[in-house]
Amino acid sequence: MSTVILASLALMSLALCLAFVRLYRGPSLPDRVVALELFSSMIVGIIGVVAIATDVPSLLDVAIVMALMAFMAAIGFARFLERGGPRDD
Amino acid sequence: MIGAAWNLLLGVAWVVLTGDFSGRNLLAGLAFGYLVLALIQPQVPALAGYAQRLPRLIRFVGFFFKELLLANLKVAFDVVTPPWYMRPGVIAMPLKARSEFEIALVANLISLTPGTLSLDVSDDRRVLYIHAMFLDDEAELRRNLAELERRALELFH
Amino acid sequence: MVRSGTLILSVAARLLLPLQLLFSLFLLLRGHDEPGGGFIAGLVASGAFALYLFAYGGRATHAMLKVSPRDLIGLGLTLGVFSTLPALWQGEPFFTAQWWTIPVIGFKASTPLLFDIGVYLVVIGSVLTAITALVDTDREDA
Amino acid sequence: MIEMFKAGLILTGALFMFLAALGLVRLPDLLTRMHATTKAATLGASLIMLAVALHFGEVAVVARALGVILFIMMTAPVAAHVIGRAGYFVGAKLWHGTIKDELRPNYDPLTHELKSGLETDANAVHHPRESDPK
Amino acid sequence: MNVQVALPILIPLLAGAVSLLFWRSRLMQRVVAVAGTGLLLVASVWLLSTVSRDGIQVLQVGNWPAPFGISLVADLLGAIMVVLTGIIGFAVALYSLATTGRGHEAYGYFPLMHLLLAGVAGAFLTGDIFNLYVWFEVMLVASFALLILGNEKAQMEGAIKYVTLNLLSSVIFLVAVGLLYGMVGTLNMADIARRLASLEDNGMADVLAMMFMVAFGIKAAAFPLFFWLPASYHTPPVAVSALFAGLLTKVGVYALYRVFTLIFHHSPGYTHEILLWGAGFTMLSGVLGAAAQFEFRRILSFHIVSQIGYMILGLALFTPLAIVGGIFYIAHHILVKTNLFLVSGIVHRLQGSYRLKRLGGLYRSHPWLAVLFLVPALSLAGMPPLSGFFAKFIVIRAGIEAEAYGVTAIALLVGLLTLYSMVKIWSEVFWKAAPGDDAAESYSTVGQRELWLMSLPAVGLALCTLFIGLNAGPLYALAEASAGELMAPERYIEAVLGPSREGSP
Amino acid sequence: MQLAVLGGFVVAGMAPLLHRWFGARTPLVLSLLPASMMIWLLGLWPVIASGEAVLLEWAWVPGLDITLTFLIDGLSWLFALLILGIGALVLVYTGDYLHGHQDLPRFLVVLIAFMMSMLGLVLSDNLVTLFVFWELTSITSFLLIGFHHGDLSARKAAQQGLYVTAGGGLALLAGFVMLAQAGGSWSLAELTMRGDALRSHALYLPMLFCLLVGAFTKSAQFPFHFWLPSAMAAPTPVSAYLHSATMVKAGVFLLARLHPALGGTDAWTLSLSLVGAFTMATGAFLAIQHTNIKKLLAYSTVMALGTLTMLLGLGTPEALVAFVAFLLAHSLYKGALFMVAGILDHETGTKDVTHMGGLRHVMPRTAVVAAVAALSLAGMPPLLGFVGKELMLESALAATQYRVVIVGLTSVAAFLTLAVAAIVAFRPFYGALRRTPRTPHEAPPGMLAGPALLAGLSLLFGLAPGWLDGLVVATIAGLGATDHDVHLALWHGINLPLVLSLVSLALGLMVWRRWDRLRAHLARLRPFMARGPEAGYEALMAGMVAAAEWQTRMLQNGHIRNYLIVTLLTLLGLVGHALLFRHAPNLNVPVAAYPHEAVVAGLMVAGAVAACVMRSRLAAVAAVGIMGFSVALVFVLFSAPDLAITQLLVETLTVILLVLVLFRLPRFATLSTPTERARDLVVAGLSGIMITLLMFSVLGGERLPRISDFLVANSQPQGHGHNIVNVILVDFRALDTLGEMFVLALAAIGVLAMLRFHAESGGTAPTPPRESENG
Amino acid sequence: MEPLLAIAIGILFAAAIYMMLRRSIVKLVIGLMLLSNAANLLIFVSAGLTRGGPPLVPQGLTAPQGTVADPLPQALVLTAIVIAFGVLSFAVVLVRRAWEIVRADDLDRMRDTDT
Ligand code: NA
Ligand code: NA
Repeated sequence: MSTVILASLALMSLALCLAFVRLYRGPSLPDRVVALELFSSMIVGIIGVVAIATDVPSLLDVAIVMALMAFMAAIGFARFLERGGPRDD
Repeated sequence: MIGAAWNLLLGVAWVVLTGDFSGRNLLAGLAFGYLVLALIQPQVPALAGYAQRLPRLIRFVGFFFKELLLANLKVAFDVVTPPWYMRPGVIAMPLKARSEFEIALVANLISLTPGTLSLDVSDDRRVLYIHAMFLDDEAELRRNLAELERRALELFH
Repeated sequence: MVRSGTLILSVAARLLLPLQLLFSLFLLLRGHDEPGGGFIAGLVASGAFALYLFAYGGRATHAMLKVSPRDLIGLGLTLGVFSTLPALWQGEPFFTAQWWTIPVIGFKASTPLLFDIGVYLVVIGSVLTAITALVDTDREDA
Repeated sequence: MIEMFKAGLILTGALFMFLAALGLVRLPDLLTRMHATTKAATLGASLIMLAVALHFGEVAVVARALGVILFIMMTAPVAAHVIGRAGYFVGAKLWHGTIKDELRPNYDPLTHELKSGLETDANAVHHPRESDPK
Repeated sequence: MNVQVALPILIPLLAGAVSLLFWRSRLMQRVVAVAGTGLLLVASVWLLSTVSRDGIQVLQVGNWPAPFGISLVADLLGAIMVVLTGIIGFAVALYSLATTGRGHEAYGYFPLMHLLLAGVAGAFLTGDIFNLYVWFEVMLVASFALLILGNEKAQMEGAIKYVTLNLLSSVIFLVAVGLLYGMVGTLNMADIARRLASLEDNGMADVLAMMFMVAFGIKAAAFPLFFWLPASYHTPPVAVSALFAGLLTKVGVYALYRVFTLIFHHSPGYTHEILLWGAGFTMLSGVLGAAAQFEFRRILSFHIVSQIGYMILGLALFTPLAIVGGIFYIAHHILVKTNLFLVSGIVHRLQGSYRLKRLGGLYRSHPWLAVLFLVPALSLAGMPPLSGFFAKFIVIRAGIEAEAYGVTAIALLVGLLTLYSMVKIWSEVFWKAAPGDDAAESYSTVGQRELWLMSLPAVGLALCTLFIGLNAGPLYALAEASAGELMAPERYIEAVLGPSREGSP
Repeated sequence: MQLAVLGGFVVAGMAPLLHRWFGARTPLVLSLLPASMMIWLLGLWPVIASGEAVLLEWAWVPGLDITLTFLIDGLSWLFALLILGIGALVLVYTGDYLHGHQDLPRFLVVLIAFMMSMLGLVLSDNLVTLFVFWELTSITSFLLIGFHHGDLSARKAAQQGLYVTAGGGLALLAGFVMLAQAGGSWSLAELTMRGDALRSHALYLPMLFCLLVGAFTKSAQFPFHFWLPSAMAAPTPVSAYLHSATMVKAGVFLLARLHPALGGTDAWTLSLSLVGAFTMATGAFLAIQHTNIKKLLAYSTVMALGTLTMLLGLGTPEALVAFVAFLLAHSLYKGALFMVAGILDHETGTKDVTHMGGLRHVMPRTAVVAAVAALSLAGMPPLLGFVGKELMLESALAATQYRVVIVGLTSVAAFLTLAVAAIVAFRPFYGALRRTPRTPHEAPPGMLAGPALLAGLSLLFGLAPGWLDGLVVATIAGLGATDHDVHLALWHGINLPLVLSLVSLALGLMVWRRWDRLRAHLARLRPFMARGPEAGYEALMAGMVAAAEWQTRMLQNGHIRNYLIVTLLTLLGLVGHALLFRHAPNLNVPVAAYPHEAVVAGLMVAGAVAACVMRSRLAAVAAVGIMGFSVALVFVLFSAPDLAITQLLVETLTVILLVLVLFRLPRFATLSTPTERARDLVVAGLSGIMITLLMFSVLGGERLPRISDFLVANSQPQGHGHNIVNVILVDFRALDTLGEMFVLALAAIGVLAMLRFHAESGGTAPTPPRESENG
Repeated sequence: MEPLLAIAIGILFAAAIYMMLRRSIVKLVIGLMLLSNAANLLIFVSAGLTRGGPPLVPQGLTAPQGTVADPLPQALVLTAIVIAFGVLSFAVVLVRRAWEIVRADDLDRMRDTDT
């Protein structure tokens, strides 16, 4: 793999870790959901880079599904909050 | 909408007629269809304004990406540098958009632009509440938002 | 309970639903050649309906669906089982794939495709059955 | 040349992703964090998808890459809006440096009514929307 | 073309699908219930007769050659098990007509029943280890749904334990299958057997054998993995209990038989020795568990555990006669245990309780019911001349001939303790006078037609028990032939894969 | 004959039907069954007398060498005759005793079945068949003893009898299997001819032990004697039948049957003669402590059974002769006495002899019958009992080992028996007439006929014992003593046995006289007696239940985590042991990973661990989401796009589901103690290590070619698909997918049922499905 | 990469089991989720990993060029994922209903059926 690819993957891996840190630290549920949401967006990016690196366009299908469906989790969490679920839970 | 449907129909017809079922050919068919529609547009009232939308759309996309990039850099700068330059706050933005679809479009575009985030629409749909990150020049911000709304709404008129 | 029901989400759901459904059909039909297939397609479609459900509630979703999700389950399962049988008629072990070419459009129909459609329906039916039931009970107690 | 451009896109995209994550960790309250994440990530992913489109150059792949961009653009703001809104209304604390809040005074936490502040008495009443559950 | 191998799976699947499709029509559900299970019985008998006439039947699903696709294989053991499935399915379906409430029917009682049967039949007939996992899951999830049908408190509590422990078992099974595939690169059980035999180092085979043993041990409710069973089997509607009691754990036992005769039979000194210990403890702990209970169905549930011990004992002794005994035991147990649960249901219907303290006087008021209880109960305790006697006798004879005196002594003792439990029930429910005089009153609320419908399958099963007892020859011959097949796994392997090729892995 | 026996069972089953036709006369009608069979048997006398055995062959379960073959020789002929003869009398007696009783039909069913079982038992040639009938007698007698099932004591007695005899039966089964294994045959006829091989076989002692346990329990030998008196809860005809002719003698019969095959060794002689003698004395000693007439008789039965066992143990031809004579005598007088006891009970309404007196005035015929039978019991000339007793004493005196003990115990038993006879037969009838709960009348003829006939036979054979010579010869031939000349006589001259008899007569009369005071003295022994075998039995049962409860508390304690821990420890133990000792784990697997891959793996772990440690439920859900997304990334990185998509979708839907559900659930709470957490951590950690080791073993081990090579090569050409995974799913392994879609559907139905089915509808009450309203 | 993932999977199992041993029913469910994910991953990894070669046959060809990942474990895992999804959905709702009916989050208070 080329340096560019590796560097970008490393950068995004680091980003994933940062997102995880936020998810772990919270403090409130919306913060965590934002972290999860970011996580899924970054996966789209990683998939793109990996698709380039491996020359496998089929991976884009994964990215499409991710782009189209992953936000549903956030919607679910929001629904929980709206219906009175405690935000620090 | 009718225009888009016709365009699609023509594209598909092209594909069937040429017997080449590749995506490239469909694209070509859509392009030809667009041209044809642009030609006949003056005669058909239902198609009014259809042909103009494409260039507008392209211009809008360009504008939008520019905004996206610039504002992102601004936020990024603030994130990277230790002190906070931001002056966040929630402002109410009066809406020109009326239909649900338009309001949603505007709100989402605003959300996509860094520095602004649509929080909610008032019950009477006249105001969009926005969380903004840089309120140091509120007037400028409001101007920019209004410009964005204008350009977005233009796409449908 | 806080402010709920948002215009933006509703519009998004209305826009995304056809898009997601179309995409799911796309995944279903070309699943034999590219990533996709009945399960994945079914899950995407159920996600789409779930979004609609969140935005508009159970009744509206029922009204839009026209059929009960339970019917989809039964239909999908029956289709799945029946798709294994044509082989018997040909004197081959059950589940042996049968391929036909539909003359005019040149579309390749096959029992695996029928089977995959069955899977698709079952997935949609099952997920929706579960989610609508959950949302309904939520509404009852709220 | 194209390779260089591609590399630039990829790296910029990755960088934006990283910045988004950094912002998520660094920024002081929910709403400001969301500013960092939604947009930067969208931009990052879009840039990378453009690189993908360039890299493969086939119609089918380009269409898919653009599709990804389109879908992200469609879903990300909706998610952001829904979370931000929920977070705001359930009382996520705003950063102490927040300079104004024009929403709070117009919101009635008991009836969950949100006024525009532009109402006359006549139009202040709630009128049903298309999206209301029937 | 041997379509009969697939029919016992297809029929209940289709029946389940159709009755799900017509979930609004109560009549349709009931018609399909009887027709589906009846057809299943017919098909399974057809299969058994084919297998016993023509030998092992193999169906390559999808027409893919053997190790590559999924093979359905019906050897005698599988065919016998399928016939038993058919019998139990039909009996329970009839019984359910009288006992199942509208609510249960509206929420899928009959489709669940069909699919449970399909899962069970699939597990008995598949020749593919992963496919076995899939059928296990079909059966399991169907049983989950049946278990909670009714939403009562006890059901929920029982179901949590049932679900958790069974899921753990599934995961262990799945992990073992994954590791096995990583090792030998195939999923077809015959192929696995052939390839494992060719491996230089058998140590890993033993390790995997242990995983399968635990996974199936949980399903079979062997010691000390049985907790889920007594925690849950007494909670669902009685027809469901009966179905579970007859079939579910036996699928685990069947899987043990299959795997430890076909695949892991190279170091019996290790694997089967462990099974032997397991068998002993299973018998003993199950029967002791029952001794502490004073509730009809709980007693019966614990006895399932102890009887599982006998079945495993047959496998663990690993002599032809022992395997015969095990198979005989399985067949006998399925009929008898189901029947006992059915009878407990009739008792419950008459007197409204399963607790021994609150029952009584039925010998006086319903002598026929007393006989109906006594036949399977004594059979369960191994009393002659009922089916259980021969089952126990063969196992014990095999135990003594294999010089496994300790475990044989346990087996004998457990027989006595089983008798103790059955006598306890008999004495409390039938002999003791009814506590209070509400027995007659509740009797009047049970319709004659309903009672008939409930008794019919019980009588049928009792006749089966009696028939096997009085005429044990045919079943013995069948079990003997089946044990012959199991002790010579090459026959199975060749039937599935064809004759061994030189140099093949 | 087999047909007759099996037919007998059918007749038994039809008894209720017959009762509808014949009413109260049913027992009489039914008595024709044993009577006709008896006549058939009597017809065999010429063959039997010639010392031949009749073998009636009949196949049953050929694969297991089980046949329904009947072996009729002198021994089984005699027993069969007694069973049928007394059976017929008991039936006649029942007709009056249970006249108009509502449960008479049931009683007859069981009684006939019992009779047939007993008959089958003595006639069977095959060990298994014998065992079948053996167990049948246990069950039927259980039902008979528990006839008055409304009484707790009757139920308990029935259970006790069953547990003891069935427990012994199990030992017997083991013994039979060993016997057959050692002797190479299941046929008694053949086994009796292989005595030498059997006696020298390595399994001889365990086999003998098992068989003796079986026989002793059935025949109420010490220390299993206690069940028999409890069994007096049965209606009197049953007691009579059980104790005189039948069930209790089954054990004795078996010992006799096996005598030629197994007898003659020291082990045999010692165990039988000592146990028998001890039982004798115990029975007699216990008898005199009771005032209940049936208990008195029952203990005297114990005593008699001890005698028979002892005689078999002694095993000399003389002892065998004594065995036959005593057996016959006992059957006759004990049958008669029980029936008399039944008459007394029936007429007076009490079973306590101390409450009776002077009954000879109201029921003189009964008194006569009782007296005759009792004299035989007492071993008084000129009754058959005397002949038996003299022969017995003679044999005891001839014992070669432990002679003193045997003779001593025998003598004690003899005088105590005499006392019993006096108590039973004289006390109720003599003295002043006493008031009893019911006003006594002379017994009806049906009830008196049986005892009278039996007593008459006692007298007849006592007067002319020589008539029995042929029978005795034939019988002891069945016992292995062939060519032995037998001359039974009433008068043997004055010899040591006679002296002993006279001594015991004196002692016995003394005991009888001072019985009331003696009982009072003996009552002081109660605490000591309370520690006898019956207490042992009770303690055993209580201990068993206690053990059961303890086990339930320990194992099935309702704590799901204990269940999980036990299950996991089992897995760890078994797999861990195999992994460490059957296989050398290969830890040398090369690591080749890119940094981002390692990060993804790390995040996966981090997500999982975070899910464990986070305090908030939804945070945990989000962490699970991170883990799920990371898993999806692993699938992306390692060429599994379909999997990645599925994983992402499933993860998303799972999160939605969880969020929908968790809304209603309470928050996390820390419920475990630190110790528990540490324990759980250890179990979890060990499990994790085991999994890792397993994976290393597989990854670093030998790898065989994959079947998937075929799938890859054929997916397009034959499966017409480019996505190989999908071709596998819908074609190569479509059956898996079929099952899987059903799983999904089932789960959905389950969910629906849980959420919509309302418990308050009770399940049986109709609950209209709610969907039909809006669907 | 396989050894790293083997270790990671080991930790996943450990985490799953630890959660299943908690007394809170919600944690039990989370444990089950972790468990099934870990098992799926185990199948995937045990069969060996391949980078950059998804089991797809390029259009116009009859077989893939170069090595592709083993498609069979992928199909198995896919099946297993879906099954686990169904089962876990059931378990999740079961937990909720159990809580509603028994009114206890604490598994220690769900002992009636056994004792
Ligand atoms: Na199970
Ligand atoms: Na069971």
